[in-house]
Amino acid sequence: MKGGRRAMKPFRVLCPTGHLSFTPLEKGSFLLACGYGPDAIAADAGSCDMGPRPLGADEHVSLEAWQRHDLEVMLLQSRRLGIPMIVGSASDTGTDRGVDQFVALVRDIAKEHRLPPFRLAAIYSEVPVEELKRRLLRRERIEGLCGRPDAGLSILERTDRAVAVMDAEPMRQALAAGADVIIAGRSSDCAIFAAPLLHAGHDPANSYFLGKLMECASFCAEPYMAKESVMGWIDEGAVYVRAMHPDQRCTPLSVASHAMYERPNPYFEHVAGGCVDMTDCVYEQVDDKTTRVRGARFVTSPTYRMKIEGAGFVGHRRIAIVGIRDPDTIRLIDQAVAWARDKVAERFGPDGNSYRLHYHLYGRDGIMGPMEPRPVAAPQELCVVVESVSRDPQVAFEACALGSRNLFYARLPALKGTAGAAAMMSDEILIGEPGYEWTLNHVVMVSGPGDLVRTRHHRIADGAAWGIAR
Amino acid sequence: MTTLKDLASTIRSKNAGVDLITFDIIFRDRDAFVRVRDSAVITPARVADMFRVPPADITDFVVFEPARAIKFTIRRKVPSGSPGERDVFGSQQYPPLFEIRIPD
Amino acid sequence: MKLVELASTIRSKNAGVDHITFDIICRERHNFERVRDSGVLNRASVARLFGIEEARVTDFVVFEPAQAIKFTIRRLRPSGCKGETDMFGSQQYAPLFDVEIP
Amino acid sequence: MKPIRIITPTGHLGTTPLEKGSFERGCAQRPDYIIADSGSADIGPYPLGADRPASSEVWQRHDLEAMLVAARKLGIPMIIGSASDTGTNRGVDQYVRLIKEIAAQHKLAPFKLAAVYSEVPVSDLIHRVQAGETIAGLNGRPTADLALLKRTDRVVAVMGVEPIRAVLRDGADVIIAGRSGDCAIFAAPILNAGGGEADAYFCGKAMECASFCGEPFMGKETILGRVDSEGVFLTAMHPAQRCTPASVASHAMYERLNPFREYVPGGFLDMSRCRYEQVDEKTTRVTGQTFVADAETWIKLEGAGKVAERALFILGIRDPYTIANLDRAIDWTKGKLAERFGPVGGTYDVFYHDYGRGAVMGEMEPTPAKSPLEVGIVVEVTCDDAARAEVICHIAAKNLFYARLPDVKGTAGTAAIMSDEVLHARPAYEWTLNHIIKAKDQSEFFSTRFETIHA
Repeated sequence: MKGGRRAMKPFRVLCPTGHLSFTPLEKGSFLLACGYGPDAIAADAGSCDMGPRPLGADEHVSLEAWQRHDLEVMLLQSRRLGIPMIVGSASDTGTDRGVDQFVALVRDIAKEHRLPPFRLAAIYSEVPVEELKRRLLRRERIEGLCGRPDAGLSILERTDRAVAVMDAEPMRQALAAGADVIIAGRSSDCAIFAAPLLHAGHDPANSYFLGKLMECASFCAEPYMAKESVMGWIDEGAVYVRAMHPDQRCTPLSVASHAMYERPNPYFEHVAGGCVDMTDCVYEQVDDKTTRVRGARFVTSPTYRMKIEGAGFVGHRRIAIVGIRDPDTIRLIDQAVAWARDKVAERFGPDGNSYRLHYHLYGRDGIMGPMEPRPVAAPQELCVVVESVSRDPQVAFEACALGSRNLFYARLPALKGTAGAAAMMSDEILIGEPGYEWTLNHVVMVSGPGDLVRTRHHRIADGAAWGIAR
Repeated sequence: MTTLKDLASTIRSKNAGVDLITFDIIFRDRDAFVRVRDSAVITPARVADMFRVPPADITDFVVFEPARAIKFTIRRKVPSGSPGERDVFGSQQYPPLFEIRIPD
Repeated sequence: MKLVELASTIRSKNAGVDHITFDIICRERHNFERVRDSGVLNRASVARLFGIEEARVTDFVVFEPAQAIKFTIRRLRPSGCKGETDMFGSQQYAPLFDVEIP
Repeated sequence: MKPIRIITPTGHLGTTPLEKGSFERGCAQRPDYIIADSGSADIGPYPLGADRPASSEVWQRHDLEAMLVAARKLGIPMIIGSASDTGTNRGVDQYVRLIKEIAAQHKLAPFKLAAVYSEVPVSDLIHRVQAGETIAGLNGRPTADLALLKRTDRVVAVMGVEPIRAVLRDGADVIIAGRSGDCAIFAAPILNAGGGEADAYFCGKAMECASFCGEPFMGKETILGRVDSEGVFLTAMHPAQRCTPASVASHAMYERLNPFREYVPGGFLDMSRCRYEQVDEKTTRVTGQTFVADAETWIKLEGAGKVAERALFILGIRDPYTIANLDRAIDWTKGKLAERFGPVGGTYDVFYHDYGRGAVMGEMEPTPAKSPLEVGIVVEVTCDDAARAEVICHIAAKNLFYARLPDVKGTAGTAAIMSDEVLHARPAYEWTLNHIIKAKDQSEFFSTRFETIHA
C-alpha cells in the first residue's frame, strides 16, 4: 500500500456467497459482516460446473426467486452503506442474456425499495460465433487449453454460444467511471474481487490472490459451512481473510486448502493479463478468525490473451433404467450390451452415425468408467442406465427403447432365466434434458480487454422517481 | 498395514474447469503428511497407473506444503457434462486412493 | 449340489398384476427327479428364502410334463405401483440358484 | 373337423419389431390365418390408466404392415387382439387408422375390416354396483366398491372367443380387437372350423407368446400351429428353433399361477393330462387336454387409476464409507425432506432405489450385498402435483449429494451426479380392477363395427 495512505483503514471486500443464487445466501453472517464497515460487496454468480447445457442453451440453472433474493440482500446493503456492489458471471453463465436479466432484476428491486438513484455498469462479454469465425479467416489462432487442439471451423460450427472470460480491468474501469453497481458477464472468479482492490490502488498480485481466496466465500474457512460471508483486505503487502460466521475461522490450513480447490495446480492462477504465482506464499494465523498470507507475485503476460468458453447442442437425450439381478446375465453383461447394441445398429447403422448410445453400468464401473482401477466382475446387482443421444428425437427414442428392451431379450449362452434377463424399473423411456458439449475451452489473443468486452452505463432512477411521486 | 485413508483427513476429487478433474489428499496431522510425502508412494506414475490413464494425462502433480496436501490433476477423456457423463462434478472419482498402502 | 447346476431354466415372471410365478425346469430327467425327490423345495422353504409369509405362496406344483417345479407368490405390491423396481417380475429368481440340493 | 393352420409372428405386436425371416418362412407354409396378440397387463397400469400406447407407433406400424401385406397376398384373415397394448377404444381406433394407411400405401384391393371394442365406462360399472351387481375380486382382492371405482380412470373387459367368432362368421378379413384373452384370438377360428374347445384353447395358450414355446430361447420368431383330429401341432419356423415336448410344456405354464388351468369366459382349460410328443424335428404334438365348461359366464375386468405424478434423479456412489453408511445418509435426507415438506408418505413419497444393495428385489432379497463397490441410486418421488414432485426430487437427490457423515473423507460431494437434471417420469398408476363380473353372455360388454377398406 502506498505510504501516504497507511494511516487509513484498509479497503475491505465482503463476499457473501461462492455462487450467487445456486442456493440462497445466509443473511445472518452477511448482515454481521456489513456491521464491520466493508468498502465493497462482491460475488461470483457463475460456474462451468453445471456442464455445458446452461451456456449452450443460454439458460440459467438457478431459480430466479433465489437470484432475486441474493441480489436484493446485497443491493440493499450496498446502497445503505454507499459502497459498490460487483457481481460477475451473471446468471450462471455470463451470457448477454444473463447480464440483461440481472440488470432487470436490479432495476425491479430498486423500484420496489424506492432506492435513491445510482449508477449501474453492465459489462458484456459474449462473443458471437461469427466473430470467432472471422478471426479464424484472418488466420488468428484459437488456441486449445488442457491439451485440446486449436479450434478450426468445424468446432465453431458445433458451437451455439461462446463467452470471453474477462479479468478485472473492465470492472476496474467501470468503477473508475463512477459505477455504484456492476453486473458483469463471464469473469474470472478472482477478478470480481480484484477489481475494487485495484481501483483502491492495490497491486495486482495481492488483489488477484485475495480474490482467489475469497471467491467461494466460506469455503476458505473451517469447519465446513456452505454459504457464509468472509471479509478480505490488503495491508502492509499481505492479504487477510476473516470468517464472518461466529462459528467459523480462517486458518492457514483452511485457507491454503481452499487456494488449491477446484484448480489443477495450487500455485498458479491465470487471468487474461497475466498469472498469479503463489509458489512462495506464507500462511499465518493472526487472530482467532483471521489468516494472513504474504508472498504472492504477479507475472504480467507479454500478450493479452482471453479465455473463450463455448458450448453446442449435441442431440436429444432419452434414458431408460434397467436392473439386473441374474448372476449369469451380470457375468455376461458385455455380451448382453453387445446384443442390444447390434439390434440398434440393425435399424440405424453403427453407433456414431445418427445416434450415440451410452451404457452406464452401476455396480461395476458406472461412476468411473475406464478410470475404475478394479471394476467388479460379478457384483450382486447391476443398474444399467441406457442413454441415447441423437439430433432426431424419434431416433433418440427408438435407439434408447431398442437398446434397453433388447437387454431383456438378449440371447446369451447358458442363461437359466428365459423370461427376461433384466428388470425394467418401469417400462418407460425418460426424456432427458437435451445434450450439449463443451466445444471451446480455448484462448484468443486480443489487443486489450476492450477487444471483446463492451460496457454500458445506466442511471437507475425509477425507484426514486416513483418514491418522489408518492 | 496402514492405508492412505487411515492417515489423510480429506480425500476428494472435483472438476477443475471443464476438461480436468483434480484430486486433493489433505492431512490435518503434520506427521501423517510428512510420512506420506516422504514415503514417495504417491507419484504421477502411480496415480496414472491406478486410474488407467496415460502418464501424459496427469497434467499437474504437486506436494503443497501450506495445506499439508498432495494434489494432482487428470485430464478427462471427455469434457464434463457431455452426453454419456457419469459424474458431472467429478466428485466421486477419489475412492480408489483410499487403499494405497503407506509403509511404516 | 446347487440348484443352478441341476436346472436348465430358472425364471420368474408376472402372472397377472398381483402375482409373480417362478419356474424351475430340468432338462435331464434324473436331475428333475433329484430336485423333486429331495423335498428341499416346498412352500415353506421358498417362503423362507424370499422372506415372506407362507400364505403368500399361492401355488406350488410339481409339473411332470415340463420336468418342472412351479410356484407362485402374491406380490407385496401390485406390478407397476409407485416405487416399482421390477415391472415384469423378471429378476426375482436369482436367489434360487444357490439352493443346496443334497 | 377340417385341419386349420395358424401362424403367429410375435408374442406382443409392437414392443420390438417382429423378425421378418421366420415370418416369411411361416407365410410360405400357406397358413389359414395370421394372428397376433398386441397387448398385455404385463406393462403395468400406466398405459391403461393414461390410455396411451406402451409401444412406438413406428414398430406397431412395422408389424401391422408385415402382417397385413402378407395376409392380403395370401387371401387369409388376420386377427389382432388387445390393440395397442391395452385394447382400449383409442387403441382399436389407432390400429384401424394404421391399417387404412398401410392399405393405401400398398394399394391393397378392398377388404372387410371388423373393429371390436371392449372398453367399459366406469360410470356403467358404478351403475351396476349401485344396482346390486357384484364385481368380484381375483387373487384375493376384495369385491369392488364405489370408492375403488372412483379411483379408476379406465376399464377394459377381456373378451373371450364369441365376439371374434361372430365377426369371422360375418366375413371379416381383418379383425382389430380390443382387450382380448390371449388364447381367445387363436381359439375363435379353430372353434369356427369345428375344432373342440380343449384343442382350440390349448393351441391359443401355446402360441400366444410366439417363439417362447420353442427352444432355444428366441424373442420374436414365428410359430406355426395346426389343429386337426389328431391333436394340436406346434412347429418352430426359425431354422435354428424347435418345438419340443419340454419347450411346449414349459411354455404352457408360463406367466400363470398354476400350470394346469387356463380360465377363459365360459370355463377353463385343464392341461393336467396333456401328452407331449415329438413328431418331427421341429414339431411337437399335444393331446389329452380337456375343457371344463362353467354354467355361468364371467367376464374379467381390468382397470387402472392415477395415483401420483413422478420425478426421478440418477446418482452413483463409489465412496465405501458412504456406501457402508447409506441407510444413515438416506435417513438423514428423508429427515431433511420431512422438515421441509412434512412427513414422507404424507402428501408425497420418496424411494431411494439403491442398485447394488438389493433394489431389484427389495424386501424379498435374501442376501443384500453389504459393501458393494458401487451403488447406483434412482431417487423416485411421487406427489399429486408434478411441479412439487420435481422440487422434492431435486432436493431429495441433492441432499444425498451434500449428506455429511462423520467418517467421510471426500468433502466435495458424496455422490456422483450422472447428469444434473430431474427426469420427468410418467405418472404412477395403480391396478384398481383385477376383477370379474357375471355377464348374460360372452358378447355383453363388447360392440362391433364393420368397415370396408378401399385403398
